[in-house]
Amino acid sequence: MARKEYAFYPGCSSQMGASASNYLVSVESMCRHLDIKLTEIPDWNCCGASISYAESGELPRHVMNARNFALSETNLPGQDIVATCAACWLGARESKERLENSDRLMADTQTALKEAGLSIKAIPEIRHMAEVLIEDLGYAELQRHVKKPLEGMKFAGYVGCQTNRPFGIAGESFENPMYLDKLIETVGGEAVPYDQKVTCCGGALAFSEPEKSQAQIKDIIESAYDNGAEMIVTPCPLCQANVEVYQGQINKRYGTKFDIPVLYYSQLMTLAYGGTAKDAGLNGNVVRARKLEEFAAK
Amino acid sequence: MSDLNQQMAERYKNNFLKEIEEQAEMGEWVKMCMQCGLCSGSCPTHFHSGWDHPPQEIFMLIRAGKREEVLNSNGMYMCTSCYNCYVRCPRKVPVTHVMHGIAEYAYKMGRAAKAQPTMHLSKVFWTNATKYGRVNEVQLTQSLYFKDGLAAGIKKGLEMKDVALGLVKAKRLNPLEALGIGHKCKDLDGIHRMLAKAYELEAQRKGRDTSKA
Amino acid sequence: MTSVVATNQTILVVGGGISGMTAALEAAETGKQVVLVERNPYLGGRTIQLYKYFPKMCHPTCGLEINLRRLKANPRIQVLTMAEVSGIRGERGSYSVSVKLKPRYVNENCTACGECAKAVSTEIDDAFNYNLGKTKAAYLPNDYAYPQRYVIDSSIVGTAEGEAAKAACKYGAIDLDMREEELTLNAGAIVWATGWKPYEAEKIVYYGYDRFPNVITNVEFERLADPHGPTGGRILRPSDGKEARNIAFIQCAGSRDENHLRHCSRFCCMGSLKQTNYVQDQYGDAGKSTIYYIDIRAIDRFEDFYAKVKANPNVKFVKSKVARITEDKDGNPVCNGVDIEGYHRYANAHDLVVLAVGMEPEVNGVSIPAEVMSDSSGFIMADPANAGIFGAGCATNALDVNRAVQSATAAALRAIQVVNKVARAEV
Amino acid sequence: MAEMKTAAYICKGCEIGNRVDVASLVKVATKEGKMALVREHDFLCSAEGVALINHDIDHEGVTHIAIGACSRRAKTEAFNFPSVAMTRGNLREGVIWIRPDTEEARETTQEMAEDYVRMMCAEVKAMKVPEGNQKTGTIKTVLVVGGGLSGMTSALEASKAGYKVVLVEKTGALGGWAAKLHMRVPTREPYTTPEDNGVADLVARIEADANIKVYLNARIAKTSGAPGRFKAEIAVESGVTATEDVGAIIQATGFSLYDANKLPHLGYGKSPNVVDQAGLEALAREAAAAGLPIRRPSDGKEVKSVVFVQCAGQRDNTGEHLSYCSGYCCNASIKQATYFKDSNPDIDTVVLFTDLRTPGNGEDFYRAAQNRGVIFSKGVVSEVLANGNTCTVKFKDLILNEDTAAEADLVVLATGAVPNSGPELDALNEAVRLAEGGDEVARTQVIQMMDKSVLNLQYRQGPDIPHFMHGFNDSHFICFPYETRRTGIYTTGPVRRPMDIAQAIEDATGAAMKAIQAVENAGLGKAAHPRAGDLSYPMVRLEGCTQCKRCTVECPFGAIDEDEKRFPLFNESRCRRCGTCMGACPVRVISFENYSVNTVGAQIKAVDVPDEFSEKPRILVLACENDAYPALDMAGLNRNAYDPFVRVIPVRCLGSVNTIWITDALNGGYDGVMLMGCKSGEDYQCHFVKGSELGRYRMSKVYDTLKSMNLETERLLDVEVAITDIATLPARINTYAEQVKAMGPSPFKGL
Repeated sequence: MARKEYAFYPGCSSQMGASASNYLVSVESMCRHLDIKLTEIPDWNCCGASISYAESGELPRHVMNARNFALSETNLPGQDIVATCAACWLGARESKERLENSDRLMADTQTALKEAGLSIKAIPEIRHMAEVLIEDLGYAELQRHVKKPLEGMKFAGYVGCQTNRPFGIAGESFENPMYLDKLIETVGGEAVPYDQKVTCCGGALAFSEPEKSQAQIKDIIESAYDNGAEMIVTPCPLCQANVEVYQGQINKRYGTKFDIPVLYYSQLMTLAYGGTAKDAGLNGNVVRARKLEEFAAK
Repeated sequence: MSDLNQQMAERYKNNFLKEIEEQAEMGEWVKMCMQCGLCSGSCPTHFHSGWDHPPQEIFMLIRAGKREEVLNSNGMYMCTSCYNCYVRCPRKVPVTHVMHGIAEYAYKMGRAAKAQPTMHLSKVFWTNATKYGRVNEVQLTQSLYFKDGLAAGIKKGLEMKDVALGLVKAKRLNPLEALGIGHKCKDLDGIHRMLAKAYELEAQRKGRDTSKA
Repeated sequence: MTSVVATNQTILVVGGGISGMTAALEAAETGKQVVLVERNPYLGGRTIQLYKYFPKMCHPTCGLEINLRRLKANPRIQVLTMAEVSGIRGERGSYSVSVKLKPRYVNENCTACGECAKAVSTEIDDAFNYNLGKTKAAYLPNDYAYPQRYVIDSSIVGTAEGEAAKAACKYGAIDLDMREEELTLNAGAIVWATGWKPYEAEKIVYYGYDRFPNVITNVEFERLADPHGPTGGRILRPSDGKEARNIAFIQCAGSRDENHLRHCSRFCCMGSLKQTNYVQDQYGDAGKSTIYYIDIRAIDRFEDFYAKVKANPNVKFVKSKVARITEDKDGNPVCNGVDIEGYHRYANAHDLVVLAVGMEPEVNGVSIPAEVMSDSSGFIMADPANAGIFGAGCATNALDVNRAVQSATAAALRAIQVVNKVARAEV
Repeated sequence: MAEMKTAAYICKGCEIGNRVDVASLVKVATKEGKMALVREHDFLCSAEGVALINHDIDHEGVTHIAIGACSRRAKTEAFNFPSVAMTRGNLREGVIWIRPDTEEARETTQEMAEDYVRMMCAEVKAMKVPEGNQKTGTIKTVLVVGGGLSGMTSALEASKAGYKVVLVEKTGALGGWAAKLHMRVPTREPYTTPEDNGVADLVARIEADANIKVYLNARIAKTSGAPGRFKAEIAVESGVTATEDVGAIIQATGFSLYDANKLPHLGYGKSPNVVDQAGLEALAREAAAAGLPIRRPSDGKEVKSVVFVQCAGQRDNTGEHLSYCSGYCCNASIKQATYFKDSNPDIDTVVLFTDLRTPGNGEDFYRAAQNRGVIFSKGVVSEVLANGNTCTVKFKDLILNEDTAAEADLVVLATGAVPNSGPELDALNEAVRLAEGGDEVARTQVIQMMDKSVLNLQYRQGPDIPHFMHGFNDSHFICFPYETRRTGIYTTGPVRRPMDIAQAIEDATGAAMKAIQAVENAGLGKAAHPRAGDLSYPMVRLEGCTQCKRCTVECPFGAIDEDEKRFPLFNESRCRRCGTCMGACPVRVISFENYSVNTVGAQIKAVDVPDEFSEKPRILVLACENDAYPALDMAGLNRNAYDPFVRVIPVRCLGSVNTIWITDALNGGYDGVMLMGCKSGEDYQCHFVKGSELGRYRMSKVYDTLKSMNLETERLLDVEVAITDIATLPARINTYAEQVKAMGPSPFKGL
């Protein structure tokens, strides 16, 4: 299969030393195995995420994304932009849609961009890494590279919200998307069915309304446990962080004994493709995925 | 009442729907709601106590011209941006964005008490993100903790120390960021000029005279 | 080989449900030649899969009996069952129509004596009961089936079972060598009465129709309530056969929804109001119904019926589009949502949930001759350019039985206008 | 006609041959049935069996055939011999399928079969092949009363099919309600924008149509006759009276708005700025004509805010106003709201409703109106206050759950439709009765009511079509929406049922269909629905008539008048062949060629009634052929066994049951009689409307006779049967049979 090239938009959380740095590590390893070339968009900026709505307003938010479009287009012409963070993908893609459907918004955006010496001709496609894997490579290709299938391991594929709604992966239902389960099975793992697959983790409310958010996270983890999952897998940095790092607090609050690793699909794939624990960024997991560490060591 | 708020209240007299349609992002969708309640029922936070009006009710209040009740509502800030309502709405109303739009407008009208944590987060997040062009997670969390003053901040910090330590151990939190060292864009000036222009244009587009505000 | 006599003064009616039968009968009783083409092995369509009609709570099969008597008494109607129109050529006044006939493997010798069924043990899904039950692979589709003639399911043709059925027939009625045949016939005008199908409930994923056994559709509920249905008329829930005494009816399941059906399907409100009577009749005060609705659309005198149901203390109305159905530990479906009259959240467990699914044109997703024009929802509309083809009944819009018959009667006249013109020209 | 030659055929197929002794059935047919020709056959419905029968008809001169095989409802394509009198003995569904195949059952099963053979032989001998009514009218012109949208549509559609039409309109112009509309609700995709009201086009087409003759300023002064030969006297304002011969009539007299003056609490009459929907249309037309925006009546200022109040005086449970929903008003208000929004988007336009009812694609129109900025609020209006040039609409907002109010320049009340359907006949006839008794008040009432008459039918039962519900002339039948109780006269449009324009167009076309069908069949002497095509018709021996008038009063379709000598005057083409007259006649002078007191009486007598010691009671079942008889058939199909002592005779309708059959049966030693008829009363199922009700009323009298005969009244049982009682009916038969056995044999046995 010919090498595939993309303009890479890691986003704030997926930088070295940031909350999803292990996501970045595993994505890079995974892409090496799959012969995908990611070139970071030079000097990319924050997408604004969903949470900035109250302060940012309309135009400034779109302008921030537009800047990334312009940079990508100028420096990496003809390449699709690939985001690993669900919020980045959603924010960028929404801006693309809005700009392309409103001449006025586009005009104002160009005016603002000019201040940074930039301008937009055509906005590249905005893709999520999961889309790239499924649509550009396909499950068969993804399976072809498996060296060490994750046999006998049970995962709860936690899709969450923003890779799923409002855009979602083509051909998937909003209420019961299957792509993450398929990815898990592609690398030899078992995807357990459970009913919190697309329940919201609370997103940014994890910071502002922790008790609300943590109540939701509890439901998610509980359901994963009840259905026999040993680990949770997600495509979204915020989902990953929220579901992983608050387990201690939830245990305090509800007297539960949660201790379930929460991983990225890219971590599983890296391991299945023969990568080391380090390649997969397992050291970046707050709740250690011991079973996987042992598996990687074998 | 902020001056801007006065401006708007006067301009739109008793036509609050029109005010929302012109001022709030996606506000033009409010009229399309048929009051089926699917959005409210689909909202993950609707099961929790403590919020006054769900989306479909906010829409009805707007149509009923209840400006104060809507602008002072905390309903909009309960949105987790999960987009359940958005994809289910039988009238294809982009509920999530409409709620964000109303929230932004209420906030710009000087409503929703500083205490409203999500609104505060929104403000902090955007300021933080635009200051360096990228989010500085440490400063972000700090400013969240200390919003209620130093003592509360430290207390919160201690509550959260396990979480923080875990992240630090996992190299997913860089304490140095506290000093502003770490992630930032190169062309910060460009970004700030660009944003300044954007704010200016936005004010023009919405006919908001921000000079007084 | 099936033989059909048809000329340019013949009216072809496609679809043998109540609309098609009506159009055919009204035309024939006015002296016209009619060919009636039906896909099923029997006439009557979806109406006879209903237990009762609103608002009279009378039985659809009563009207069917009368229509069948009219049909039997009328030599001008030729009926083709298990037949589908595969192509239309020509123009108003002179169409040439090709019709595909599926093999029934049973000829006109059949006396409906039932010996073949006795000889067969293979069971197949009972389509007449929306597959809620099973039937023999040699079967009479229902008690009212016309033609009153058995059908051999193709699955046993070429098997020992098939041969056993054949051997059991004393009258040489079973012909396992029947093949699909295509015949071409003339027609001056065509009435398209292919009716409707229930919207596919699994598409409304948050109601979990395909995940929860105790979430069923309104058409399936009709079969449950019917004494000749799979449960002998007892309202039992599929998961465990427990009596379903506390039943939720969810309106606009698919209708009035731009993500599903844009239109209002018109019959579902009355349908659910009617079905609360089934619950009341069967369980008395122990039977509880809850209707979750957006607007109750009980138009004209149906309002009287609505008023009666509203007065029943065992029926509750909640203004809300249910947002999500979950299942509790005991397998009870739980309706989650917000009652928006005053904003009350609820999570109500019921024994059974009935989705009042809407009407979709039967021809949606089916390839029909291009000459038949349909609107953006797939409903048939008269094509002024090719004005010899007319829609009738629910093929033209979401209608209740009464309005469907009205529409079919109108369609019959439109067809007659065409063939009368042909006749005048030929005289 | 050639003299009678009878033949009986016994089929041995479908196990009949194995279950009963066919040889002795043949003997019964020959010896007791006195059939000239008797044949048995292994497979009578086969091509060969049918050929055999045809051969006998063609070469043996057989004129009357009795077929002992399956039910008369089965194998109708095979057993179809229109040239001869035919009856069917139900040996399959009626005997072997409802009896267990056991040794002990064998004897009674055989007796059952033999009785049915006796019965079919007796019946066929009493039958004739209907010749068809000769006194038919062959006029094919259609009269349409009412020149509104429905009437015009009916006229044009009938004409398009090649029929002449006479169109009578009471006002000076065609167009009716639709002509008052500024625009109409969209009838085609995308269903977003109001359309032209369409009247001009229809009027132009009518004027250009040589087939259509129009009378304006005209009313129907008199209608006499019957389908195929109606005579209509048309009184024109000018004083001229024209007479038209027509074959069928379509009544399309439309509706009037419910009188808003009855709604003072909603401000009507208190402020000129409160109007009904007609008032708003007038304002809109006025404005459009002047090229100005819609202005409020009080001071001519442009309307800046308008509130629409739905269900004004409708869906009312206090009994004061209309209890029903008029169906079209929600879309009509949406349409009117768009008048405002399309002229000036800044006009505040609010629709207050409790349930918004926009079925089908009305949903698109609703959505389009929201998109225009029309505000829809779910609320109940308590009152409308007039204050100067504006109004205050007080209502409870059901979503926000609070009492609130809206200010408006203009308030539009959606008051709904009241049909123009003529006087209610029962009330009228009662008033007439009193008036004839010299009651002056009643006399004036009669005059007032007659003034409202639409058709002025010269019918014994009254001048108009009986009302159904809420004064509408609808059919009670869900499967047969056009069936009125006056043959050859059809109602259409909003007089039949509340309906919108799109539906009215469809309805009017359907009504034209029925009218055309009526004239065609009347010309051929054929019956109309439900016995469509039936050539038999009631014949009366006037010499025996006692002028008791029961037939003229009871006929559910008002087919029978009285001649000057007060004898019943039958109008065959008005008749639906239900036989209610025959059942009603105390002196039994009314009969049909193939269905008469005799055809049934002979069967009753033919049954072999064992003596009181045999412990073999006989129970006569008279079953309605529409529902009860099919139910019994299907009981057979499902092999649901029932008592072997019943003998079932199908009847056209319970209404056709003459009491003599009951008394004869009981006198003849039957131990019980079961009547099976359709539901009567409010939600009646009888396809002859009143047949089963009248039959039941009649039977209630028989109980006195029973007492006078010293018989237990339980020996006669009337059961209401639905076609679906497939499993329950056998059970009810068995229970009754036990009851009868318990009573012991009838004292009349062997007398």
